[in-house]
Amino acid sequence: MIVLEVTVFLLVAAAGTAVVLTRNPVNQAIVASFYGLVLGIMFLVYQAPDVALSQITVGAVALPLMILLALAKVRALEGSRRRDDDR
Amino acid sequence: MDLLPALPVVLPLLVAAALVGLAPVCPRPVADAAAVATAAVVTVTCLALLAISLDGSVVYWFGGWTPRDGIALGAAFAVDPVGAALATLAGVLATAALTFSWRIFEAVRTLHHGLMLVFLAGLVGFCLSGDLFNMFVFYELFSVAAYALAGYQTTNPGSVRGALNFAITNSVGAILVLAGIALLYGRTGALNLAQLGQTLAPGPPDRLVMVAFLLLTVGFFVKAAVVPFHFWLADAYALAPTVVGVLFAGVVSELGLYAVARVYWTVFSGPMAGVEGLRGVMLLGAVTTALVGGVMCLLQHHLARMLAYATVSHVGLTLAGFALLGPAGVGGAVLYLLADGLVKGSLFITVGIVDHHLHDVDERRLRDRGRHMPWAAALMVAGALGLAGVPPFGTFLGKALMEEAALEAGTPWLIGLFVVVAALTSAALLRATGRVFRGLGGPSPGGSGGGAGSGAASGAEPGYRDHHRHAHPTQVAPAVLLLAAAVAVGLAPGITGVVETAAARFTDRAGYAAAVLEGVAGPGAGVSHPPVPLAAPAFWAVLSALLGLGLALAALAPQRVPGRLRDGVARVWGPVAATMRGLHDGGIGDSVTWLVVGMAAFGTLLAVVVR
Amino acid sequence: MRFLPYVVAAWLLLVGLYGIVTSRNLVHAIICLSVAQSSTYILLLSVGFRRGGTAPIFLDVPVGTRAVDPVVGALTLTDIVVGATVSALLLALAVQAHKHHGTLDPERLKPERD
Amino acid sequence: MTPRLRRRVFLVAAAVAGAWLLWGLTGLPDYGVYNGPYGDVLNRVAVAERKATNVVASVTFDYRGVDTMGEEYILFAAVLGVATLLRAQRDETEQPPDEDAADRHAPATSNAVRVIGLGLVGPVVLFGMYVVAHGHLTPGGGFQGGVVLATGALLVYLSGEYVTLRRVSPEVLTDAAESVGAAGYVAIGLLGVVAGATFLTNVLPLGRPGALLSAGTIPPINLAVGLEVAGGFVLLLSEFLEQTLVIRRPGEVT
Repeated sequence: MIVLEVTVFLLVAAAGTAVVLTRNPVNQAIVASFYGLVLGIMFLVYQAPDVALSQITVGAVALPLMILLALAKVRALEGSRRRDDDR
Repeated sequence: MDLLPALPVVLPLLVAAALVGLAPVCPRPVADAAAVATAAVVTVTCLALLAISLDGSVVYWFGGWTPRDGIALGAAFAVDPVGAALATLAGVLATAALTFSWRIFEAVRTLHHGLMLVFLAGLVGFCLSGDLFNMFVFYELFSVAAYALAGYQTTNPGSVRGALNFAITNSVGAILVLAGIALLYGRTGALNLAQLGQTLAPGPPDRLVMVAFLLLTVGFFVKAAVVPFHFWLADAYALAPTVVGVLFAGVVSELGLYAVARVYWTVFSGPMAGVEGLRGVMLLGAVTTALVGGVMCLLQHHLARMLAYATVSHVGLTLAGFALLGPAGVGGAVLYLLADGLVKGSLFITVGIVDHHLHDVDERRLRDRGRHMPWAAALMVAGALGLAGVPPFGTFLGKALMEEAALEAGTPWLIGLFVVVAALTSAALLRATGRVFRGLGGPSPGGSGGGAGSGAASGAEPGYRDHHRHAHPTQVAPAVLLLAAAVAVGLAPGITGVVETAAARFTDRAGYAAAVLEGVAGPGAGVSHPPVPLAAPAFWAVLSALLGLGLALAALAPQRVPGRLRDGVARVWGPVAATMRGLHDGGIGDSVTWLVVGMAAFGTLLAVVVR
Repeated sequence: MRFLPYVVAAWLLLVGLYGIVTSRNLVHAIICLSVAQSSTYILLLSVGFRRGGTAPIFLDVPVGTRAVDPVVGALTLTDIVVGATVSALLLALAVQAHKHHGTLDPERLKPERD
Repeated sequence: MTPRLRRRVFLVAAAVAGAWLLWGLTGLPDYGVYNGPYGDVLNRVAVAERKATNVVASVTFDYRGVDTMGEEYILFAAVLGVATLLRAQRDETEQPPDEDAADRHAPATSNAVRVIGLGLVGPVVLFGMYVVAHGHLTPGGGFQGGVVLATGALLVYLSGEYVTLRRVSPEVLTDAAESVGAAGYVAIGLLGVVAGATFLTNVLPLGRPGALLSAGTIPPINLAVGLEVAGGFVLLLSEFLEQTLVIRRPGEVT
């Protein structure tokens, strides 16, 4: 049990660090989704299934999705801006 | 029926949801009226709570979960006069702001009103709550509404940038608060303020207590904009719509200070009672904040930004009162905070009126364009005097009480600080008044010299409905009434005694705990204090107003100042101004870096004084 | 091991702040803020964890079974919602900022001098 | 500050602040030790008092229900903020379709993906409703279920049926769901006041632990929260989506 806990803790620390060090936001959203999942697993280890369920639905799915959508929008804006410049 | 203490939170939330849900079918005038009426009811309810709580704290257990054997099972509102007074301030300012916006602000449907009411509910809940985590929830509630409202003016590019810095820096502050809560919970297994205080009281100020105090204080200081946690403030407050700025400058920063004081007196005053140096650390923060804010205020030409830095500077002033760590200082600080909030609210509305009529808020570009608005000039001058703290404004009495407390505490030099700071902020406002409404001061080299059409780009709020030459009563009346309230606060009969009793109760940890956990709602020990001498404070107040006037005139007509004096001042002021401007030039990264620097410094100082 | 989760929480807080401070992209900064926020989830759940305790759900196990603290669970739930909603709001602001300034780089979003 | 200077200043300050933080954290009880009393008291009495087997749900929606009400309104305010920000922008950026629109089409979704995506919607929605309804018994509740429900709506989009999503969740309807959910929470709280107790007092019949209809106001509150969260998250996601699509294929949406 202890081994499992330590592994999960270190995985969380590593995944969180990876999220910060991934500088490209699109890749970062995907790493963040993985981080959300790892956190969810950690909360299961903590005997907090309610929290784990929230964390997985929000941290691993909804939030990364919102990030990707926001980025898509920014790219679309950039595209239309470039086209305006070309004219 | 048992709802009164919860009503000022529940009602605005319910109305907000209704307004948003009915937005497609609700006509604008109905939404306006509903919002103003709700804010007015909140104000009256808070006032009633204030009156009731003077006879003993009102404790309201949500869900009916009264404590068992001293253990709180649920969350409670614990209403004492200080909390109720601040909640009333929030209600008054919200009512004034919504009235002001009645005819001006074109909302995106009625969503804006919904946000304002949620904002108000958050502020009030934060003031009334007696539970640490519940405070955090209301803190986040009003913060999230504030982030949205700050960036709301989407056609003004600056406001989005300001809102981003505001939201990120304040979210970091909230994270620190929550980390502090987690530490305290890990030690005590409690979230109720009274229970936390009871559990910690017998112990020493050990490392966990120190660090929890550090985290909570720094977190709330971010909201209060104590230097160096203030770098986010100017853009957020100055570029937000007027209707929001009134509440930001009038009450939000103040609540950051309130929270530190509340948590200190209910939770930490037991274990940290013996920490002699704490006062010095807090005073250092107060002095730095007051001076940095004052200097930056004088450096601004954007009227709303000027008010934003006046807020920083007066936060420092108020913190000085709290930092004396005694009931006398707390009483003065609370009274000052109330009156000062009303004055700043009024000034923000005045700036909104100027913006509405002249489509600009830059002092230099506005030179001499306000001649046809004598009432606005009068409001500005009155506000400047209010900031300077001259009688009969409530700021005067508040400052007098703080000065008395400073003398008792053996820190008479604080009086000098008060004089200087009040002079700096009122000088900035008087200078702007002279320039805008009287055409004083030549066209400044930096400005465009009053180009009529150039202004609309920078500060003007979009979405005006009408462009009457004369201000509508719903615009001027709120500003006048807020100033009147600032005067009334100071002149109310028996106010000194009420303030002292309220402060004594606020600082009485055991009394608070008894009221909350055992339901022993007795008024605190009656305070019989000799009357506060007012002659010396009046002298200091008039002195700082005159100093302010002198500074303003010198800035407007530098050629009249004797050459040697001018050169000497320029030699000192130039580098100070350049350094200050340079420091305040950063963005989000700088704000967060300074936050961490401040936390490291504050922690180190705390560690030094505890040993 | 006695303090490992606390250390992890402190580390995530500081790493998240480091990310915000050095960020050259607002969206990146916002995700870093959510990493910093996640440190509080860990901290809260850690202080309420009891070795050998079950989840505080007494459907299959009788009341009185050794269980972890339910309060921190409730607090963390609130915390997660707060974190997610603040992130959503910040993302909307970032999109706006990009629209007005044509960039997501905080370095190029500095306030103008007065 | 220049980025380089800022980074250095930050690293030094963070080292100091981090040291204080760690120093304070070691003042906590060892990891795995919980001394109470709050959680232990609730674990002991909550099931008997509230007839809800999930004590976390009792804490969230009853003992500390006022926190959760605040939390729902935090979501409410954030959704409102996103809506005001992005709707204002949408009005500005919406432009008539032009000749460039052709190369801005979203990549077409293959029929297989479409069928799988749409086929998943039913189970996901069902699961979401299950999670909402059983919040007082098992892990889950209004928040988690609400997010699952919102994800179901999103699946419709991912299968390329964006126009369908607009039909499934028009703005007015999701706005209404969100508001009704938020107001519903407060209204349920007022039940307690009407019954003569304080706000948010659980005055409905409590029933028997383990039954679907038990725990008094906890399931109705869960329902209100589920409604609000589902509406709120659909709104959040579609506000972000909307803009992408408005810009990507202006002809089809307006």
